Amino acid sequence: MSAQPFRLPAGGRIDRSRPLAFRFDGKPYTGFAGDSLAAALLANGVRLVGRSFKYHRPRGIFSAGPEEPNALVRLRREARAEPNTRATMIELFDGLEAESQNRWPSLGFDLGATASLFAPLLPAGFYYKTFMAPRRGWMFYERFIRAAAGMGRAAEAPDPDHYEKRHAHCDVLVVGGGPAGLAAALAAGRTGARVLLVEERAELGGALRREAAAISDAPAAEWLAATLAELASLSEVRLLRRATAFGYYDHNLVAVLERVADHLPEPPPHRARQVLWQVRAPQVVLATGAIERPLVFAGNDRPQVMLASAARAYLNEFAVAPGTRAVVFTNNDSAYATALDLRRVGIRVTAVVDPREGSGGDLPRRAREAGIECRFGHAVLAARGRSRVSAVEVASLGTAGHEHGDNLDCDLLCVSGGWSPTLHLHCQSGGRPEWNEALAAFVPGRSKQAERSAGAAAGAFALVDCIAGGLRAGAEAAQAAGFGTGVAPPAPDWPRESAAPLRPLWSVPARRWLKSFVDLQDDVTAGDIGLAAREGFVSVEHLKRYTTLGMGTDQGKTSNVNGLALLAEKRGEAIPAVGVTTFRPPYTPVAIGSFAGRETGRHFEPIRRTAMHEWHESAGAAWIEAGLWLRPSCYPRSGESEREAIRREAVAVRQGVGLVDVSTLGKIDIAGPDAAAFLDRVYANIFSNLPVGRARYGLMLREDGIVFDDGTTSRLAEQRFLMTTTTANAVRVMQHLEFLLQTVWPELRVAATSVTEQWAAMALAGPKSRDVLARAAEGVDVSDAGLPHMGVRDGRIAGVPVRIFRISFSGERAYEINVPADWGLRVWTALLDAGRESGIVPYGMEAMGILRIEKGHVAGAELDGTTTAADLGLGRLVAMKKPDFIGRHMLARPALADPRRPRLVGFVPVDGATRLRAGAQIVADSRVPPPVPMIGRITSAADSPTLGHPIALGFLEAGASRHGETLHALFPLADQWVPVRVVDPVFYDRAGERLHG
Amino acid sequence: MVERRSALEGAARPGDFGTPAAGGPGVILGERRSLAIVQVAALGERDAAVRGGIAAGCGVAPAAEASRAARGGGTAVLWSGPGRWLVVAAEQPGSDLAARLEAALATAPAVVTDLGHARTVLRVSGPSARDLLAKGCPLDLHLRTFPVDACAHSLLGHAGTLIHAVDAVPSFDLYLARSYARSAWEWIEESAAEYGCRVVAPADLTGSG
Amino acid sequence: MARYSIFSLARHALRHHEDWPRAWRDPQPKPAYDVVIVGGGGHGLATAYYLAKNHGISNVAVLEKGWLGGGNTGRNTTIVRSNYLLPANARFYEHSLKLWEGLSRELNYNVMFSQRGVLNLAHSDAQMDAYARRGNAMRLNGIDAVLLDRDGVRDMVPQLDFSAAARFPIRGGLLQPRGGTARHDAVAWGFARAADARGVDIIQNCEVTGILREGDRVTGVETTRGTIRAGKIGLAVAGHTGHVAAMAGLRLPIESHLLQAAVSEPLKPLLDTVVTSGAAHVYVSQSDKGELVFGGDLDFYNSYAQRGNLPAIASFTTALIALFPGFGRLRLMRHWGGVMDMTMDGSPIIGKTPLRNFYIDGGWCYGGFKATPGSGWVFAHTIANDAPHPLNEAFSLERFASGHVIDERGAGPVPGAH
Amino acid sequence: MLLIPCPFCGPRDQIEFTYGGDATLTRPDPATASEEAWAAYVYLRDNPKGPHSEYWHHHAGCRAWIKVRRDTLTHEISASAAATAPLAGEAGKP
Ligand SMILES: Cc1cc2nc3c(=O)[nH]c(=O)nc-3n(C[C@H](O)[C@H](O)[C@H](O)COP(=O)(O)OP(=O)(O)OC[C@H]3O[C@@H](n4cnc5c(N)ncnc54)[C@H](O)[C@@H]3O)c2cc1C
Ligand SMILES: NC(=O)c1ccc[n+]([C@@H]2O[C@H](COP(=O)([O-])OP(=O)(O)OC[C@H]3O[C@@H](n4cnc5c(N)ncnc54)[C@H](O)[C@@H]3O)[C@@H](O)[C@H]2O)c1
Ligand SMILES: Cc1cc2nc3c(=O)[nH]c(=O)nc-3n(C[C@H](O)[C@H](O)[C@H](O)COP(=O)(O)O)c2cc1C
Ligand SMILES: [Zn+2]
Repeated sequence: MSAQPFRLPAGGRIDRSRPLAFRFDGKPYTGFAGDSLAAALLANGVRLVGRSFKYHRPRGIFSAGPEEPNALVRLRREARAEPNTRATMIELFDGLEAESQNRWPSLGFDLGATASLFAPLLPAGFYYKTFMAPRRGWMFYERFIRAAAGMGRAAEAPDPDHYEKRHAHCDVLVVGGGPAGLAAALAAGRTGARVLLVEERAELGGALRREAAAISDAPAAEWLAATLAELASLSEVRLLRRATAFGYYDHNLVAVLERVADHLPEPPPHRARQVLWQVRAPQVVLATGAIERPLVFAGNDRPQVMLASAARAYLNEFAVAPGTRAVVFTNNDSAYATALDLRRVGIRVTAVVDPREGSGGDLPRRAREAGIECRFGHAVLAARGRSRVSAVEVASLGTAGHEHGDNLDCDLLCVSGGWSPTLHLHCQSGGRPEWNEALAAFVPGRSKQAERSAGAAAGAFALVDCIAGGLRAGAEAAQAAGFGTGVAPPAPDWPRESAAPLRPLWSVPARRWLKSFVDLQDDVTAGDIGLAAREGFVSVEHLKRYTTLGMGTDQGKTSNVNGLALLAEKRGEAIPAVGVTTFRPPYTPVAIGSFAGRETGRHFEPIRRTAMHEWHESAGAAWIEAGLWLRPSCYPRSGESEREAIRREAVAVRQGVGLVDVSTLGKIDIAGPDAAAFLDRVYANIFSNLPVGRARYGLMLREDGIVFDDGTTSRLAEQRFLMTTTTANAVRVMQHLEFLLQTVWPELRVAATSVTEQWAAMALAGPKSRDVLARAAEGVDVSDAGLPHMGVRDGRIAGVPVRIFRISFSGERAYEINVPADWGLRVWTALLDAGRESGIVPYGMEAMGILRIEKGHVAGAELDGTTTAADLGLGRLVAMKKPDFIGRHMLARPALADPRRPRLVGFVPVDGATRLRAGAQIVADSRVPPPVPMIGRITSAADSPTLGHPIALGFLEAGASRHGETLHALFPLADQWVPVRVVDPVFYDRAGERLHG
Repeated sequence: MVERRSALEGAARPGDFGTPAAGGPGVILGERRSLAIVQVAALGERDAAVRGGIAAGCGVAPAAEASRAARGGGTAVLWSGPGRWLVVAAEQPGSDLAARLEAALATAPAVVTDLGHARTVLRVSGPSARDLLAKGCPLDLHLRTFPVDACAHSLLGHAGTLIHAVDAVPSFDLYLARSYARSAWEWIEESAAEYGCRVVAPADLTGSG
Repeated sequence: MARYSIFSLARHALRHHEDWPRAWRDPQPKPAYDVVIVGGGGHGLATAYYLAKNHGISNVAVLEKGWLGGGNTGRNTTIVRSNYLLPANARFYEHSLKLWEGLSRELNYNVMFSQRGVLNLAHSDAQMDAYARRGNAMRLNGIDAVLLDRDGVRDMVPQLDFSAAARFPIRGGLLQPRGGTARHDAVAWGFARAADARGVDIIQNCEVTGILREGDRVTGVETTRGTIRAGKIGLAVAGHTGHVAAMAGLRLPIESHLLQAAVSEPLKPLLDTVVTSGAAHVYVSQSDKGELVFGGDLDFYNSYAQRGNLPAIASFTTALIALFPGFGRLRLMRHWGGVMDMTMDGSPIIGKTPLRNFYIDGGWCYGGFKATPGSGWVFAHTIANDAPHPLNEAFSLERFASGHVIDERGAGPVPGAH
Repeated sequence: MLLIPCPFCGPRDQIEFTYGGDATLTRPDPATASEEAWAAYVYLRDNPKGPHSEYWHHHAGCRAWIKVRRDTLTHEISASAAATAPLAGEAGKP
C-alpha cells in the first residue's frame, strides 16, 4: 500500500484513525473512513480515472457530487459489479474495488483513443449520414458501433442483494439536508407536524460541509450543531440520510431511494441493499441546493480541470490537496473562496482569471488582500496537457481566439461559470423554470403542486438567506398542512457577505481544431452545437437528440444550461426563448432492482393455493399455472411419464371414478329480492325460471355480443343464487357485476359477494362416482331421484356440511362438492378413502382437458374473446325473447350474424393416427403459395384414450355444414401437414346417456 | 365442532428469527384461528334497520362512521364498505353467528354471507409493526390518522387485506383472503426479519382484541 | 438535397463541417395547400413524402404543433415487427416491414434499422399454443416466424431466468428474425429531409386549433400561425386523434392513454435481441448507444399528460428483473411517457371519414412506430385517390358499428386492454 | 401516483383502484335505442383533453364504483362522488 501523498496533514471530516484499503484498476491504495472514492483517489495522486464516451479522451475527477460527468467506474466485482458508478458518490469502505471503464487494454494506453484521430469524421450525428450501403450493411457496421459505444460492463450473474420498498407518510417532506433544508425541518418540526427530511449524502449540512467558513467560523458551525440537536429531540421529525429524492410524481408523491448498505462491503443480514420510499406528503419543501456550472473553453475536459466548489470540498471536507499549483477561472465571486482555501493550505494559486472587469465583492477583495493575482477581463483560452492539465493559456477576453495568450503552469484548474439551482424535482412536479437574468440561471417558477423551494434551490445563494428562506418555507408548509401559524422563527442576524454580480460567459472562442466540451460525458462540443444549429436542429429538443447533449448518466447536470445558452447565441435569441429540455425522473440513476423491491423470485407475484394444495404437493403433482393459482396438471406415479399419467387419469374417470380440485373456479353469492331479475340481465339465457335446488349452465356476453364467460349457476333459495365463473375471469366477472349493480341498475336490490375463498370445491366424476358419494355422504339422498342431473343438495361428509351439485364437465356422471375451505382437505381425503374400493384416482387439469374435448365442451381456448354463442354452437341458449340482457342489442350486426363465420367443429386425422396440435391452421388447399387462405384453426387437441385416436376442437368457416369434408391442418412452424376430416365437435356420448349412469 | 385446518398449517411455526433490536423482537406475529366471520350487506340506502339487526344478532352495534370498528364482549363489527360490515367473533360450539345474524335480520333489507373460512386472520404487533406493514400497505397507519379501532380495506403487497388497529402497542389484525395467506405469510416473515420477529402460537391470540 | 455519404462527410470534415446545409427548410406557411397533413410525426412526414413521391402531389404542408418528431415518434421503444395473427394486420405490417428494409437508402438517411430479431416469450402451454397459432398464420401469410422451445430461447438469450425459482418459467417463444429496432428520431428526420427535398413545407410550432368546415366538407385549418386553406386534410396526430377530430365534430372509438418507457445507463453490448413477454408485461432491447430501452403496460387511465406515474414504472421494471435477474444492479437513467390513441379493438384507423376531404390515420395504440413507412404509403394513397389502398381497406371507421373489428387479443371494446 | 378521494374511504392510493372509463356514458334504453345508439355507447368516446368524469373501482378498498372528475392533462382531481351521485357541479344521472 502506498502513502497518500496528497493528503493534507490536518483538517477535514475524515476519520484518520480508520485507514481503509481499496483497489483501483487492481492497484492497492489506502484512504480514510469518511472519504469518497474520488477523494481517496485524489489523495493518492490518481488523476486519470476514465475515458470519454466517444473520443476516449482521458478524463479525471470533475466534481465532488452527484453531477459528476467524468469519473465513472465499475464498482465491486462479479455479481455485485456496478458499472457507471460515480466515484464522487461512493463512500469508501475497506476492501473496495473499482476499475476504470471504456478503455482497452488499459486506462493509460487505450486503443479506443485512436477514435480521436478520426474525430473530424465523427461530428454530431455522423452516423445518420453514412453506413447506408449495402442493403443490410447496417447489420455489419452496427456491431462495431455498439462495441465502441456503451460505457460500463454489466454484471453477469443475478444480483445477490435484495431491495425493499416502503410507503411513507408525513405532513411536510423536506428534500435536502443543507442549511435551508435543516432550517425548514426545524421550523416545521417545531409546530408538531410530522416531518421527514431526506438527504442524499451520508452527512447533513449540505454545502456547509465543504465551506471552510462554516467549519472554522463559529456561528455557522454552532448553528448547525444546535439545529441538528434540536431536530433530534423532536419525536415527529425523522432525518433520513443516504436518501435521494429522485422522482416527483402526481399528487405529491415523492420517490426516495435510500442507500442502506452501499457504503458497506455487503448488506448486513436481513437488511436490504436499498429501500425505495414512496412518500406521500401534503406539503413538500425542496431545499436541494445548487450545482456549479463549468466554463466552456478548449481542452476543458482534461483531468484536473475541476469545479471550484469541488476543489473546496476536497480541501475542506476530505483534507485532500487536489493539486500543487492552481489557476482559478471564474465569472463570479464564489470561486474566490477556492483560491483562498487553496492558499490557506499552502497550494500555490498562480492566478484567478476572471472575465469581469472587476469585482467589489468581499471574497475577491480578500483574495487580493491575500496577494493572489487576479486577472480581470481575462479568460482561459485553453487547457494544455495530455492526461492531465499542465498549463493554461490565458488572454484578455477581447483578443481571445485571435492571439496567443500567456501560458501559466499549473496542475489544477478550478472553474466556475456560476450556479444553477437544482430544479429537477420542481420541474418534475410540473413547475416551469424561469430565467433569472441577475443569476444567469433558471430558478423555480410557479408551483403546480403543493411544493415550495428554499435556499440555493430557490436562487438564494447567501447562507443567511438560505437559513431564513428555509425557516420561512418550513413554517409555511407546516401551516398549509394544518400545523402552526405560518410565522417563521427568527433567522440568525449574521452580516451578509457582499457579492458582485457574475458575468455570463457561455464559451471562450477557441481555435477551430481544438475541442471545447459542453457535455463532458457524451463528448458534445461547442462545435457540435454550432453544427446542429446550422443543419436546422434549432429546437432545444432537436439539439439534445441530434448531439446527445445531456443524455448521459448525469443527464446534463453540468452541461444543459451552457448548451442551450450556446444554442441561443446561434439562434440570436434570448435564453428563455430557447427554453429547457424536459426534466424527467430519476434525478440520479436508480438501481432497477429497487423498483422491484421484494417482488422478485417467488414474490414476483403471489401464489394462490387451494385448501388441498399441500395434498397435491405431497402426491407429487406436476403444476400448471392458472392466473395466480397453481393447479395440478397431473399426478405422475413413479416411473410414469406425464403423458402416461394424464392418459391413466382420463381413463380412470371414464371407467371408474376420479376426483379433481376445482376450487379455483370463481364463486359469487348473489342474493336479494331482485337476484333472479339481475341474472336474467347478466346472462344470455334465462335464470328466473330456475327452480330452487337446481343448477343451470349460463353464458355471459359482453355488451358487443361476444362471449365473455360461462359457468353453472345454482338457485339455493328463492332469493339466493351461487354463480360460478371460469378461473381466469373470476375477478373480472365480479367487477362486472358490481359495476352493473352500482352504476347501471342501482335500483336492483341485490348483493353480490365473492365467496371463492370460502369454499373448497372438488368434482367427483365417473361411472362409479355415485357409489363413492353414497359411501361418504350423510344426510342426502344421492339416488337419481333424490339428486337428479343438475340438482343441488346439502349434506355432510366426514362430519362437516357440504353442498353437492350434480353437474358434469366430463360427460360422465359427476358431482361437484363444495365445502367450507378449512375443511376442504378433510372432505377430499374422506372421498379418496371412500373411493378406495372403487379404484378412485385424483386427476389433474390435463386429464380434465381431454375429457372435455372428447365431450366437445368449450373452454378458455375457444372462449378467446372473439367468438359468439353461435360460433360455439351455443346459439340456442341465447334467449332473444328477453327484452334486455348484456350483449343482446349488438348481436345482429352484420359481422356477427354472418353465416360464414367460423363455427365450432371437431377434427380427426384422416389416417386416424397423426396427432393434431393446437395452433394449427386449417386450409382447403395446401399447395398454394403464400398468402394461403386460412379457413379455420385448431384450438384444442388431445390424443383421446377413450376413442383411441387423436381428436381436436376448432373453428371452421361455415363449419356446421361441412361435417365430413377433408381439409388440411397446417403447422408450418414444425413443417407439419395433416389431412383432417371435419366432424361433430361432440366426440363422445352424443346422446348424453352416461351423465345419468 | 370439527377442527378447522388453517391455510397456514405447517407454515407458521412459533419461534424467534431475524435480527432483533436490543429491546427484543420488533414484530410479534401470529394467526388468530377459529373465528366466525360473517358479512352483512344492506340492500339499498336505508341501513338503520340493518344496523339494528346487527346489534341484535351479535350484541355490538356498528360504529356510526365509515372505516371504524366497534367492539364488545369478544365480538367486533368492522366497517368494510358502504352498507357492509364484517362481524367477527370467536367460534363457539353450538352457537352459529351466521344463523343468529340471519335470524336477527330476517325482516331487514340485508343479506348475510358466511365468510368464516374465506379469511385468514393475522395479528401483527410490536414496536416495528408499522414499519413492517409500510413495506406493503399504502395506508398511513400513524396513530393520528389510524387510531385504535380504525379499520380499512387495502393492500399488503399483492394481497388484499382488511386492517384493523386493535391497540396502541401498536397491534393490527389483518384479514387476508385464504388462498393468498401462505404467500403473504412468507412475505411478512421475510420482511420482518430485519426487525427481529417472534411468531406466537395461535392459541395466544384468540378473542377479538 | 445534398447527398449524405462517407465521402461527403470526409469532404465536409476538411471544412470543419461549417457548410453543411439545413436538413430541411423552415418555410412560412402559405395561405393554401392542396393537402395539409396535421402532425409532424413519422406518419405525417411519411405521408407527405409518399404523396410527393408516389402521387406527384407536392403542394403539401405538414403542420406540427411543436418540434417535429416530438410526439410518439420521439418517445417509443423502436420495435419493428410484423408478427400479427389477423390477415389485415399481417398484410399491412409486412408491407411496412418490407419498406423498412430499404428505408435508409430510400431516404439517404441512416435510420439504423437493425434486424436483430423480436422474441415473444411464452410462459405456459396455453401461450405456446397461442403463439403457434400466430406463427403458423404468419408463415402461411409469407412472413418469417420461428417457434423456439426452451432450449432454443436459452441459446439466444442466456441471461433470462431459466432457474427452478422463476415465478414465470420460460416454455419457449415466437421469434421473428426479421424484426428489430430502428433509430426513432432518424426516421422523423429522414422523412422530413426527403419530403422537404420534394417540395413539402414542414411547418413547426404551428398548432392546429380548429378545422374549417362547409357542410360535410372540410376546407382548411385554423392554426396558431393563422388560417390555412386545404384541398384535403389528413390527420396524423397519434395520441391527439380524438382531440383534433373533435374540432371537426367527430367522435371516435378512441381513448387517449399513457404509455411509459425507460432507459438504463449506457452499457457495453449485453442483449442482442428484442425480448418481450406478454404475461410478465415487459419488453426490452438495447440501443446502439448502449442503454437498455424498456417498457410495459399502459397507466390505464385517460391522459394527455405525456408524464406517467410510478406504479407502471414499478410494474415493468419488476417484470424485467423477473425475466433478467442479472439486471437488478443496473440503473434506470430516465423514464418518460407518451400519449397513445387506443382504439376499441387495438388496431389502427386509416381511411376516410364521414366528412369529405378529411382523412384519418390514427388509433395506433402502442404499435405505430413500425407502421411508419407502411402507413405513410397507404395513407398517401387514400388521400390522393379518395379511396383506401387494399392494404388499409379493413382499417375503416365503420368496422366498429358493423362488428368487423380487428381484435388480435380478443379483449373487446376496452381500449386499455389491447 | 394518483391519490384518489374515495367518497367512502377518503383519499387512497391509485394502486387500490381499477379504472372504469368515461362516466358520462349512459347505457341506452333497451326498449327504444337504435343500433347506432348502441354502437355509440359501446365504442365512441368524447376523450376530452381537460376535465373528465370517470369511473374508478375501489377494488382493494370498499369495492365501491365511484365517480371522479380528473383533468386528463394535469391529472388534477377536482371532485369525486358515489357512482349514483352527481359530481359537484354536475346534474345527477336520471
Ligand atoms: C412509450 C412508447 C413506446 C412505444 N413503443 C413502440 C414500439 O416499440 N413499436 C412501435 O411500433 N410503436 C411503439 N409506440 C407507438 C408509436 O410510437 C406510435 O404509434 C407512432 O410513433 C405514431 O406516430 P405518429 O407519427 O402517428 O405520431 P406522433 O409521432 O405522435 O406524431 C403526431 C404529431 O402530431 C402533433 N400534433 C398533435 N396535435 C396537433 C395539432 N393540434 N396541431 C399540430 N400538430 C399536432 C404532435 O405534436 C406530434 O408530433 C410506442 C409509443 C410510446 C409512447
Ligand atoms: N456563493 C454562492 O454563489 C453560492 C451558490 C450556491 C450555494 N451557496 C451556498 O450553498 C448553501 C446553500 O444551502 P442550501 O441548503 O440551499 O443547499 P445545500 O447545497 O447546502 O444543500 C442541499 C442539500 O440537498 C441535498 N440534495 C440535493 N438534491 C437532493 C435530492 N434530490 N434528494 C436528497 N437530497 C438532495 C444535497 O446533497 C445537499 O446536501 C449555502 O451555504 C450557500 O451560501 C453559495
Ligand atoms: C429509444 C430511446 C432511447 C433513448 N435513450 C436515451 C438516452 O440515452 N439518454 C437520455 O437521456 N434519454 C434517452 N431517451 C429519452 C429521451 O431523453 C426522452 O425522455 C424521450 O424522448 C421523451 O421525451 P421528453 O422526455 O423530452 O418528453 C431515449 C428515448 C428513446 C425513445
Ligand atoms: Zn372506498
